[in-house]
Amino acid sequence: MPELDLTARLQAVLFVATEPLSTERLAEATGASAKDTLAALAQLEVQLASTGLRLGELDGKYRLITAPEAADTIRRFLREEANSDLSRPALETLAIVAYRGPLTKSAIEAVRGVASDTMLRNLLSRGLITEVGKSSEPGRPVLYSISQTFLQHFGLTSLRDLPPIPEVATEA
Amino acid sequence: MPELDLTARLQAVLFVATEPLSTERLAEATGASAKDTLAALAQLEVQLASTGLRLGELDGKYRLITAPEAADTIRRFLREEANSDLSRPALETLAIVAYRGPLTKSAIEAVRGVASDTMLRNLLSRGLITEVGKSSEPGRPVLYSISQTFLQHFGLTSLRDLPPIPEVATEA
Amino acid sequence: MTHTVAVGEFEGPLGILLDLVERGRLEVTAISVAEITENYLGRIKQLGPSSPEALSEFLQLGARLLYIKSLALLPQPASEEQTEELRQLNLELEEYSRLQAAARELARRGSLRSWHRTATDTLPPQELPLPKIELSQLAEAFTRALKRLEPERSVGVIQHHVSLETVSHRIREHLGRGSFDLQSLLDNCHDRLEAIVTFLALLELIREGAAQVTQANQFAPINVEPAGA
Repeated sequence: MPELDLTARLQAVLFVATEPLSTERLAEATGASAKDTLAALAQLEVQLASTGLRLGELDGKYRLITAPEAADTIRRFLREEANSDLSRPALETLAIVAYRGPLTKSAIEAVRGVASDTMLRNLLSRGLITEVGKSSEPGRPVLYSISQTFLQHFGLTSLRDLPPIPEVATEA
Repeated sequence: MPELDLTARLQAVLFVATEPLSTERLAEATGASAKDTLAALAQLEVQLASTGLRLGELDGKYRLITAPEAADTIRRFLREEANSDLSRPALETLAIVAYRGPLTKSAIEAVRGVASDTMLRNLLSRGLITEVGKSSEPGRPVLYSISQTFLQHFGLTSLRDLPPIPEVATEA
Repeated sequence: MTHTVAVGEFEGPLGILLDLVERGRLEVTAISVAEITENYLGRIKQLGPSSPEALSEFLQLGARLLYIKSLALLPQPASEEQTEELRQLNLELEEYSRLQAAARELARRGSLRSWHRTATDTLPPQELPLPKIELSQLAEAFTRALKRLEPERSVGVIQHHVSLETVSHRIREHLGRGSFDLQSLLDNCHDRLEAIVTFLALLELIREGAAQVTQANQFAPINVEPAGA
């Protein structure tokens, strides 16, 4: 049986993995060096470009996902409705965490000007945001960041795909 | 955003499917004719040839599988994953399935308060839980139960032999 | 002049303010605080008793606007403090407005989505290593999960509600009996929230011309009396 190259073996491992994998974990699984693994991941990303799959990445962890352009087809297959389930305040909170995160609950509330406990609990339970550690502020409050689920929800492959924050001047 | 060709959209559908799919089902999801679907599947098979994935076919039903040449890498990876320590959330999910199973994903999430599909896939992959049928609820969701392997490992003949749960202390 | 401001569920006071400012209807210094407050309180009433946090957050912003406005009303030219307060509030509004635009961008991506695989691969049982856990750990984990399910004790329930109308009515009653010290009015408030509402109500009465305040000299007690007394 012909040998598979590292890129192909990485793809196979990512296919069976149940969660996003770090470069270290991928290197360990394939017996390759971290440097070769990174190079092969970059190659995989290029190879996948015209296919139905993409290489999703967040915080140095990788996962195979479907191409965002295939969303309509997959919705039809899964008989799912388009994303209309996020309220305006939920989108607002997600935008704050995406563009200004990681940040604490009180930092989120400072921007929104409204208590956000229920909202954060709701977004956490849906996996759209995650706790990523504690702030060094007094009381060591929890820091929130967006998750891989968030990226997938909006058809983003990595944070690089997040559109730049619009510059809207308030006319006062 | 550029349109994806039929081959790519078929690949995306096969990727999210949980069971092998017939040509009819694939044609329905992509909105293509049966003839075009078959041609695109043949093209997908060619495209995948040098990658880590293959198009598996049995009795006219298709699914994505890992390349046979990657079998050793995959086996080692799955064994290492199964051998890694159970995280606290994973242990909790396992406990809920043990004491309350068979139950559905949404019933587990109702207890845990967080999205649990990654956790369930992790436990399934480790062979600690299994799918034991479908609930009669709308949508017929999958029911999960503790695996035979798990019971045998602990020398249990049935779930009734699980240690009793201490009374939950009620705080005034 | 009546502003009808639609407030979405959980939408904060900054949203309202931004809305008003963006429509160019007014500058921060021109805002009739009492009007917006009444508008918002009406909305809170509709939401029911579930949003005491929203109410207190709004009153905090209301108090800030009042402060800025009070600085503007002072006879001397715009103080440094006032300019700084206004600059700060404008910065916050800008940031909020920018993130609102970002949220709209995200909403526009609503039709796009990526899925991960949900089918799961496993090895035959004999090839899989056994879990390194004890049965007692399983029981503990389950107990922990059950404990979390217990209803949380309700904390921070607001004991009483204060409405602008009630407080306003109370002050009118006081005024009917003659003049009084502002401090005594504030001393009778149960909490800061009520004090803020009381202060707002008093300002509104002064604006309406129903009350006036006098102060003998700086830091002397502030006397509230019926207008024209």
